[in-house]
Amino acid sequence: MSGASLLTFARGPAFEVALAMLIFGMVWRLVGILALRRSRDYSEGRKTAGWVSGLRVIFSRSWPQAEFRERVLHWDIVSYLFHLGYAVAILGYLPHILLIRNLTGLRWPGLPGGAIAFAAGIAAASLLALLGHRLTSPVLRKLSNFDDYFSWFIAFVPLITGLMAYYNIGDSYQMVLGLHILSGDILFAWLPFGKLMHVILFAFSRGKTGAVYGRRGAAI
Amino acid sequence: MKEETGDETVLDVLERRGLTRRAFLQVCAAVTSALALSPAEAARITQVLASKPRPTVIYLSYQECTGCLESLTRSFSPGIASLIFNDISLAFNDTLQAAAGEAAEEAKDSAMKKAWGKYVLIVDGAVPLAENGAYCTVAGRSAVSDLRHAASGAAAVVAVGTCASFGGLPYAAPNPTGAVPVSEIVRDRPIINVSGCPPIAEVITGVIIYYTTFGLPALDRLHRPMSFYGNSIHDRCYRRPFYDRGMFAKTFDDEGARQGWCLYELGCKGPVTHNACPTMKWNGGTSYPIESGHPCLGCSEPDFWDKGGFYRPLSVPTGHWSRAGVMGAAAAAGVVAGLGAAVAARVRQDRTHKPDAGGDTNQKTPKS
Amino acid sequence: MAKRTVVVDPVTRIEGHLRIQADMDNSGAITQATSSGTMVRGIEIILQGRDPRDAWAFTQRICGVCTLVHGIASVRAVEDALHYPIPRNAEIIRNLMIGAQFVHDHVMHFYHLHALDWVDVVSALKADPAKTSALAQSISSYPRSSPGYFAGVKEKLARFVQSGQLGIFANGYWGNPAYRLPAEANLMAVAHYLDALAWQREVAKLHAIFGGKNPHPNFVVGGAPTAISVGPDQKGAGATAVNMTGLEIVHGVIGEMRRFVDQVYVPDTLAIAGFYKDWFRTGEGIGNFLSYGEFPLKSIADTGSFMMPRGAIVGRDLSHVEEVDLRDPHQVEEFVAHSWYSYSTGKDSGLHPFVGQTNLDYTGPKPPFEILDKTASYSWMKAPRWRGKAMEVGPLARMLVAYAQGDKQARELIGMALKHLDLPPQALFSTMGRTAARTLESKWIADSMEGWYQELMGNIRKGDVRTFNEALWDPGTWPARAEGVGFTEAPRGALAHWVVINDGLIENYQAVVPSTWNGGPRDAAGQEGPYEASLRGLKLAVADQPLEILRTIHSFDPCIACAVHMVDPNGEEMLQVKVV
Amino acid sequence: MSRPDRVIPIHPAPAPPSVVADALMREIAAALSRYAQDGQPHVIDLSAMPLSEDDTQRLDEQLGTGEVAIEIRSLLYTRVEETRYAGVWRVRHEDPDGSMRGEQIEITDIPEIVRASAADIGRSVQRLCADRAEEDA
Repeated sequence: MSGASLLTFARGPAFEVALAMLIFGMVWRLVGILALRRSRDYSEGRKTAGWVSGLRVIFSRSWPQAEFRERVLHWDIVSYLFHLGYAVAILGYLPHILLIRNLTGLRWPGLPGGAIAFAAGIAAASLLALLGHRLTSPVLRKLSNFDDYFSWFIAFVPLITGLMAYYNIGDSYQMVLGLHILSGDILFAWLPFGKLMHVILFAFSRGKTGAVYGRRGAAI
Repeated sequence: MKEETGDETVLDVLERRGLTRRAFLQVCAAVTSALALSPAEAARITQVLASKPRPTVIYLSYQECTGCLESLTRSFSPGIASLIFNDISLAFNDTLQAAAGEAAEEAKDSAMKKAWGKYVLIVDGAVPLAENGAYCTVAGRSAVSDLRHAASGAAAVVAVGTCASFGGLPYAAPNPTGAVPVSEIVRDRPIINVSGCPPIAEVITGVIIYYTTFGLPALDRLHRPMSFYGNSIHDRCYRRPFYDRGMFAKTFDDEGARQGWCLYELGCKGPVTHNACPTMKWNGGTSYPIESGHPCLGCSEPDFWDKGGFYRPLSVPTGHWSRAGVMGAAAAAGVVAGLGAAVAARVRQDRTHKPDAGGDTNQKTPKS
Repeated sequence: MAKRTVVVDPVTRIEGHLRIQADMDNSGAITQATSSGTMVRGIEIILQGRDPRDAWAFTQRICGVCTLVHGIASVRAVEDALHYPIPRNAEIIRNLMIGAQFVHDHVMHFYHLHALDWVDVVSALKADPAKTSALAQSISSYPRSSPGYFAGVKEKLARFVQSGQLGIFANGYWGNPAYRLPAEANLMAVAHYLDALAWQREVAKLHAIFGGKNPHPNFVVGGAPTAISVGPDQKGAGATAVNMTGLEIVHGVIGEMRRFVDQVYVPDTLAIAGFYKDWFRTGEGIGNFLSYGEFPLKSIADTGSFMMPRGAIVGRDLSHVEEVDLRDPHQVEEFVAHSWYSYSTGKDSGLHPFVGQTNLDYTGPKPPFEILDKTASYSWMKAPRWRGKAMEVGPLARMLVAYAQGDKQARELIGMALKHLDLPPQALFSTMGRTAARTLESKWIADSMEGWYQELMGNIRKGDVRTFNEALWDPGTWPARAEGVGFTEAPRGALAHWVVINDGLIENYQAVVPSTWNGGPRDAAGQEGPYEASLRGLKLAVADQPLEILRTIHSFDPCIACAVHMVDPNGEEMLQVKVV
Repeated sequence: MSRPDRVIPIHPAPAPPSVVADALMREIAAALSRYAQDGQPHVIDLSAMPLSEDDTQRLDEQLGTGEVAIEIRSLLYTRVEETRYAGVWRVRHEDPDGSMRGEQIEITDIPEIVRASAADIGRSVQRLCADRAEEDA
């Protein structure tokens, strides 16, 4: 397949399929979870407005608890770097913004290419470091399953192909751009089906936890 | 009048016409200049033109709009280009044939016969295959049979324009006439694609002059000469710094447009288009599409008509499907699957924990 | 001379390949001619389902010679459908681009295609440069007219001939008795032929400034693509091609055009026409003329403001100009009775382009073929009719409609020419009338371009640099369904595109082009088109030198250098006509 | 043509420095001294060089014009001019319509294109003899 036809495929049918899978998967997961039977808590709540705790936990758990802070902080920082860099690269780069505008009608100003490349570089480096950590830490290695590695790969490829396209590395720009968009398509398509769904679910799981514990009066 | 032998050199032609060696040196200088050659190569050109038999060039047109030939004539003048084409190389062209002064059909046949196996065949336009070729006929013959015959005696084929190179407009979906590029029909000859809709005049002449003096140039994957198609428009665009700085014109007449900001957002295909527009420019170096405010259409690339619209930014999906319908269906399927999963989970729950054990607060959430 | 059928294929490259079959009687006069378009690309089919904002680029590729006219008609069709107003500056820029196309095309046509039907190049070798100079200076103030200059041209020509190669002048009918110019006039025309070659490359630059390139300059629905980068607060001045330098190039081109038309084209036409007055009596065609009008002096919506007015003349009646409405389903219709298309409404029905159909239906012989059956379908062109009548379009139609409506400039120009040549207005209905009309309108347009340029500069000075209206650019703002017709006057005649937009995409697209008006086949009622009609009765003085056919065919402007290639029904070459 | 009123300010882009002209002058000087020593001629093709307007101007100023100017009217129009440095020539080829078709700087005693070639002289001999014979007859 030539670069040009790969690009056309990635922007055309592949994207449509990926988007359909994304929507299907998201709806499936969310409906599936929300429609679960909730067990009733017969105890009297210590607090009535559990949702406040829920909201608080969504944010408070974004920082390690004091007890663990010393042990995990620097990996948390690396992880932060990755998430921030990733977000800047996705949301700050004009071509991506134009895609979002095309899908949702929303738009905002973009950042210079240099800033994007920097952010993406940081994200890529931290992602590599996180992989290294996962591979070298015996505990993490035991805990890791296919989903962890596959999701890492799915997240890493768009980053690296995007950087290659930006710096025009590789002998066919169209091919590299096509691969980049295709890897984005795959990311979209896979997102609801693996651990990457945490981009949505983290709010629900933390909120639920916060609400439950808040109601029970636990210090959170 | 014109006694042609198969192996005349350019020098011979000029001498036969009563011109001196000075005229020959002028031709060499002009060719050198046209190809922007280094002094070492320039010396070689003089040698080649004085010793190598001049090639015969035959030019045929099929499903085209004549834009390529028009572009070619924009570089024509009574000077070097017409000299090269009319007097030195060109043996047949439907349109310019009058200049060669021989009966067209005869000229074509005799030129082909004389240089059989050695001539350069230039083709513009796509070739329709549907309906036995009835969608394009010349003097009652189908274009495809005409081309097959002409190509079988050619040393190389130069496909001028995107129609001949990649199918171009006739090939655009749904390709009603079954059009194909030259390369689909001619498979056993070297092909040089000089794409563009039309190609820049100086690129056409440059490629042909290069071939007639040096032979096959270095080609890219799509068989285009690297010297003209080696860089993308984007790489050499004077607006590139604005792209890098994230400064984009949002419409054709905003502040950014007036200040020459990047046209990416308006659909510019410069990043994925290989051509010499930014460096050679058009019409004697006057301007090129991006300089004149319009995004690059990507006209030198295959299938440029079918890439989702000229004003759709490169990063935006081409969206041939009905998005609302398909996405709605995906969402509906998601709802069904989600509810199904939830019901299944409830059923499982009910089965694990007998109904009479109701009120069990230790109930575990189902495995997700 | 025996009865015979001659086949002329290809005649020219107007929108591909044109073939003419002519039946001749015993005297060698043409009794019936059939005109066939032998190439089709199905562009109207390709356009279905696409973004209407993209359509101009597709339709522009209908023809690379009159390269911009289809682009213009297309963007206007979409704008008409969406009721999309464009800024005045964009209108002016379009006028300038269309005007440049006209003047470029007409001069190229006259010198490089048509003039050699009247000018004997070889006879120019006998000319006296001093006398030529005197002749040139007596009719024009063109500076390149010294004896030395003409001596140089003559020398160059002599060298061509001596070397056995006439180059661009080869294979004419030099010496044919039908050539009547004195040697000096021939030499002058040859000199101007060479000058025009260099001139044409320069004037194409106007398109490059506003459209980025020529052939196929760019357009945009909603205005002009090039932002103007001059003005007091433009920090980015010089950032687009329309900067001070670019505008000066434009002005320079306009000056070059006016100079060449005034000093060369008009005097040459009048001088040559003076020797061929009998050609003001032959080759009329059908006597019906149609013009859509062009060059909006206010806006395209105001059809009354056009410099060249709209209207139809039927049966040579200059006292009455009929109104033309392109949306009226009973006015413009296309017939396919003799075309390789089918209609769901029946082969003999006519369809207004809004409901037009493009169903390719080839019923001709399988190639290779020798003869096309004139009683069946024989062309890829449809037969357009206005109120059921075949109409001639082009410079003559435009000038006649303007003349009949009493337009001051048209009357003045035509009056000047007729007075100079001492001819009545009826002389215009002829081969030479067509040629003269082309020259006169070139002057009219070239002079007007200066005015448009000044208007544009005036706007810029006032700070109005708007060239594009963004309001309706986003398809989300469009109505669910819209129909529009965009028109223009192409150098070769009236051109219009009809578009039906549904849900933001093209549902139907039909282009009715000048070549089909002039060169289309017969309709269901058997009425001939102008090409076919104008050849009827024409006689060849010298059997293998059909100069007369060329003169008439070329007066319609078959756009570029062409080769007329005649074959008899057995496939034997009988006549071969080549035109530079 | 008349220029429009200049009420619109122009902001010309800054011209790139004329680095090429300087490099060229050094190359010419080196080539000339080589020619003086061992008679090795040298040709520089200007059309292949990215000369800015400033470069061209600088080159014109520094090379100046010398004593000899030759016009060749053949297929193209060629003008051969010696610069103010003997042995350094400028050779310009133009189309009949005046557009430039190539420009070189040659370092030699007489540029190659000026010389009559042996073949041309041979043909001239034949022609001249034939003409004489005709005249005599």
